Amino acid sequence: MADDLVTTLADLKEKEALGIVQKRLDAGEDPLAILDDARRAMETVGKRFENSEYFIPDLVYSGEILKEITDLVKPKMTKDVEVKRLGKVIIGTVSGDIHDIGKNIVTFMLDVNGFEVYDLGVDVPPQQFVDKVKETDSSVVGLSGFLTLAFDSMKETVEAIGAAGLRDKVKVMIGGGQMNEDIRKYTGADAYGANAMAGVSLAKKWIGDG
Amino acid sequence: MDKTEEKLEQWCSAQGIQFKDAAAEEAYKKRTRRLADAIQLKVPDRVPIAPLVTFFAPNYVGLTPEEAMYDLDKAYAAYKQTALDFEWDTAFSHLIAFPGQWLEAFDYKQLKWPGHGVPSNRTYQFIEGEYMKADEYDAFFADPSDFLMRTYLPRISGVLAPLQMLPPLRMVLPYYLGLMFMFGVAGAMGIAGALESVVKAIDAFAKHSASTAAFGQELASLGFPAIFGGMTQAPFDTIGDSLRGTQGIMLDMYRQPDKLQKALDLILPDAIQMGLISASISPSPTVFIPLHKGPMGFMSLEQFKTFYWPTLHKLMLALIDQGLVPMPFIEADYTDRLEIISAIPKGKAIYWFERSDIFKAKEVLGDRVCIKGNVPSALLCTGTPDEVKAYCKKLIDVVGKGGGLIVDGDIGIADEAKPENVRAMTDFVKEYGVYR
Amino acid sequence: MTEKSPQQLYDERLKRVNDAIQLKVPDRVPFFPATHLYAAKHVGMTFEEAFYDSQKWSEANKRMILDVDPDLFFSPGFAVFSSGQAFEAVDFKQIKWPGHGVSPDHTHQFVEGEYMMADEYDALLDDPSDYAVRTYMPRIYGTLQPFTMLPPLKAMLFGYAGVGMTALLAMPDIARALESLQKAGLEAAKWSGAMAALDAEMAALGYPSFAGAAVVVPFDLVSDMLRGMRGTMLDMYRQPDKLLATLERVLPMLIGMAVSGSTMSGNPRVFIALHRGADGFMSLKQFETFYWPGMKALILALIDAGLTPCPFFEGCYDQRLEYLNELPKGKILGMFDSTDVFRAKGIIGDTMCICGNMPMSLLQTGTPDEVKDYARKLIDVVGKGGGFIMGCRGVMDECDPKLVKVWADFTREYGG
Amino acid sequence: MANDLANTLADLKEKEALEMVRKRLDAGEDPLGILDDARRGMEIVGKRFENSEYFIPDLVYSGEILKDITEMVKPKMTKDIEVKRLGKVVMGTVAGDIHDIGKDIVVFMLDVNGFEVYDLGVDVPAQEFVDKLRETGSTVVGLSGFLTLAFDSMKTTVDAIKAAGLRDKVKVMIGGGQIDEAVQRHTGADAYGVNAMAGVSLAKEWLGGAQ
Repeated sequence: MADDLVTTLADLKEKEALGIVQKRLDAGEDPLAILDDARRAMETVGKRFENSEYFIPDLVYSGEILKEITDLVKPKMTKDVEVKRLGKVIIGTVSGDIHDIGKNIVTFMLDVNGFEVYDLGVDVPPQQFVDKVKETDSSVVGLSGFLTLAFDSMKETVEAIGAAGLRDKVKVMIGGGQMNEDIRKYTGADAYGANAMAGVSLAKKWIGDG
Repeated sequence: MDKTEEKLEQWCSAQGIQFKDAAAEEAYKKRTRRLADAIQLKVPDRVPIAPLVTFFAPNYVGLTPEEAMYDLDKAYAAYKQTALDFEWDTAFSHLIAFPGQWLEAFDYKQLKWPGHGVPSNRTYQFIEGEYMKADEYDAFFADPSDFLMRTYLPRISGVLAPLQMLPPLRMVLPYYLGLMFMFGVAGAMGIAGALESVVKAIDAFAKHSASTAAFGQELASLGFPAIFGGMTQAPFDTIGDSLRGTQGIMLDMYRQPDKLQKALDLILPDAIQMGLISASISPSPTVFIPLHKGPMGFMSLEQFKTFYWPTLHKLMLALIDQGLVPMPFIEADYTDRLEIISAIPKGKAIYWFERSDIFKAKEVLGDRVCIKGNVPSALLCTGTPDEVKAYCKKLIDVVGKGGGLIVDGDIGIADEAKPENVRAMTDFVKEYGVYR
Repeated sequence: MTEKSPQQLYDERLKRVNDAIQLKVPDRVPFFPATHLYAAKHVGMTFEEAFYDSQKWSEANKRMILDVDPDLFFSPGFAVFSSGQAFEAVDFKQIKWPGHGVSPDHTHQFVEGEYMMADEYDALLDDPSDYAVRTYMPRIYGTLQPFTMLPPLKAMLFGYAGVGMTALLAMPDIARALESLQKAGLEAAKWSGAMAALDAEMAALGYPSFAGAAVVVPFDLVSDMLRGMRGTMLDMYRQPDKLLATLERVLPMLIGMAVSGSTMSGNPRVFIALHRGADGFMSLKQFETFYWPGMKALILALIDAGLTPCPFFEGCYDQRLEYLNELPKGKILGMFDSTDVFRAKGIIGDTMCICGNMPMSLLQTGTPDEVKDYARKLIDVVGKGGGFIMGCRGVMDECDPKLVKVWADFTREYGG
Repeated sequence: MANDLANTLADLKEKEALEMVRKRLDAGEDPLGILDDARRGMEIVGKRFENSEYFIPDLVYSGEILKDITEMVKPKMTKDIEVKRLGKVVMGTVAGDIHDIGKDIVVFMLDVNGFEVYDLGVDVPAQEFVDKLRETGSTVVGLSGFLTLAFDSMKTTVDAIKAAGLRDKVKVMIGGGQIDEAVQRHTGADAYGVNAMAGVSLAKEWLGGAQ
């Protein structure tokens, strides 16, 4: 039964998955167990994305199904779900750029891989990254950008982190659009990730994956 | 002579163009011939360089994107100076530096632009959104233009919001009954006021269009053919960009694939029309098709084959059928779908690659289509002239072998590209790209 | 006895009419003359003035209604549905109106034509509003001819390229066309406002108006406005499927039009002029296939929406009366032209209220006695047991005011 | 074979009828023979209309098929077809009225019943009727009208015929819309026809040709 939800959700069978959740709730099962299964399913989705079996539409769709499951389960919950997290990552699309598709994928993948992700959204000024690092004490920052204007915004963000005296406490990774190794050098970031999986690997390398 | 050849020959003949002098005429004819040869996979005299330019031109002359979008004459001068300084094989006008007055008068919601949501020194950006909701397909099918007029336009333009109070336009069909109804409502709702704003907006855009048309004429008279003649979109992108949004269209592939498919088929004839109409006013037979939502990662190969490619394929074939040369800008990475997109008649299209493995593309597609690209923006913005030259050398050596290459940046010339790098790219191609 | 207030009179008249519609016996036979342009003749002005001068036209109607004293009056805005100024502003081709194609003393007339070609069904079905704007409107409004140059309206969806298409709207020809449309819209709104004001004034004086909306059945929409009579007839043989698909497609639009029109006016009676379904215009089999389904569905939908359909059965329906019994009882006001209403009473008398069929010839060229005799027969036979409203066979444009008075007085006296 | 075309046309089988014509032309048959069959087919259509088996759409459709046949046959014709006609009738919708449906049916029925019909169209001024009667020597005129304004136009037309001194030479029939005996008396016409068949009967009565 438990396995059922994991595979059905991972296989993106929306109706079946929701049916299973409804049945389990009706049977009085612990909502937390259901959410845990769902989380495991999302991990599978992430794996499949990594292996190029799944693509962005699958992430989007699985996210939608997960949202529906959460909506079903939430009213029955008496205590908050607590998941052990590997570590904290701040992520955002840099100043001047409002593209969010790439950033959202990285957020998704970091999340299903067990990280606590602080997503600052798009067009994020350097100071906001700095403030969030201070506030959360995160040790990894991911800068996303699609347009070529992001080259400079990333550079400015890394510099702002430096000016705040945080440069040696955090690792900065960049990615998206036209980014590559050359741009990493230009911006002074620690690493460039060619895709979301690379971002996850970097985070694991820097934070350790428990 | 097939239709493509006929059109290209017509282009090369430079008929109807008033040249400044004989040198300009010779240069124009040489350039069009060079491009026509590359398109038809013949060996031209040298590798053509035909970059698309967005805000690099204003940046290059020290104008902000905001100024370029609000001052038509300054924009004109900036793009002209850029074209004359670099002397590429084509010229590109300030066509996509949309007039700010137009966007303002329409209270346009789908873009943020310099001074309106983005800083004055930045390019405009599209605002993703579900401009058509998941349950609105049927309304769209029942009367597409009515949906656009009364639902879509009010969503993308504040000024056009009163349109939602109009009765459907199809109501004019029932004779004076409909007429009376429509006029009465229109009058009562103060559509007239909105109309004035619209007239103002349209006027701003018309001035802009006239200015870019004049630009095309002047640059042609100076020897520079236009980079493309017409423009259209892949049906999947039209539905995804303009209506359903990225997230919406992705969900539709699972939840309502039949409706999505129907919408794609419905819009295809219009996509073809767009290409034909827009190209009909230019001597250049190329049709620019920016592709957005079909690359690796954005969908599986299977989804690409099912949803993206069929209507794009039909679109390109329909354009080729009329002798036009489709020029898809293949954004992001298509390396795993090169075989699929190779199903295209030989020597009749230009594939402009961004991040695909362009060298592999040469292997797979080199004997079918002319390849355009792809000097990385990263290099142009942050690299050195030597690095740029090294990349261009490899491009010319490998992709340019035996013809069939047009050099451009991966996304055109990046807005923030360093002029010395662009200079290096230009000079190097002109020198090293000569076929001997 | 104290004089009745206008409100009381209004209620009394409406109850009289509603009793008849509900097939009950009213206090006396209700009187509904389809005056149309008759007010002009009644006061001695030209039809042309009626089309161009809303004030004169309103005053003429007010005077005429007070003289004739009907239980339902035919709203002047239904006769002159918009002003000559509005028509001129868009160079309206589908009608000739007094002083503009027909004599200043003659009624407006529809110009029969193939406004949609035989091979255009798909275009209409695929994108009705686009078809309306780029193909149909340029054909019926001379000033909108430039709309034929527009790209498909769906072009606006095509990103930057679509945006570029809006520049076409600034072409001087297109701009002029839009201006003419705007001008016509303002003129039409002005006219509609004046007509609505008159309806309100008459209501305050105690007179309910006949209908608040008008609509046509699907077949007539295609036959009148689109394919023309000849084209539609050929389509019944050559492309029946496309014709049927179109009939189905336009039905919801017609229902919507009628319902919103009624909502706006607050009057539940919906006028439905039936044109091309009469005896002779098609076989019973064709009637059953092409005409009746849409007509029935429209009528049922209106009843469902709480409205009162008022079909005018132009021509003769003697062969088709049985079909009408499929409709709900006591919900419809049926106006009849040359149908044998004396026979019809026995067939559909339990289904719908019958209104009509005083011959126009008598009201125009007859004698007072002839008028009375016919009216008496109508009241005796068709009015028996209620469910009857005194009316005439067509519109009263040329009627003799003296005979109209005879008719009105006699109906009130004898119909008590 | 000959019978076939008349009946196929009469049964409104468009494709089959045109196919037959094509075959007969290819076989070198006399075009006049084909047209004569078609004419007989149209007569059957007229009969069926008279018997209420056929209705206006059938008349319109048969007319279309006949037009197609004539277009196919015409190029092969060497001499004009000559049909014996029973007599001449002038037809028109009277001044001020542009409705032509009823008038067209009467024209059709008179034609298939062997009359030479001069169709003046719609909104025809009184004088034009007079002129046509003089020109053709017709002795029957049919006035059609749909609107009530036609009552007076018809009267004006009959008066004009009288003023031209032709009243005793021609018979006037009227019909359409709201027309009835009362209107006939008002206009001074000789007869009122309730439908197209009545018009044909009147013409036959006045011109002869009743079989």
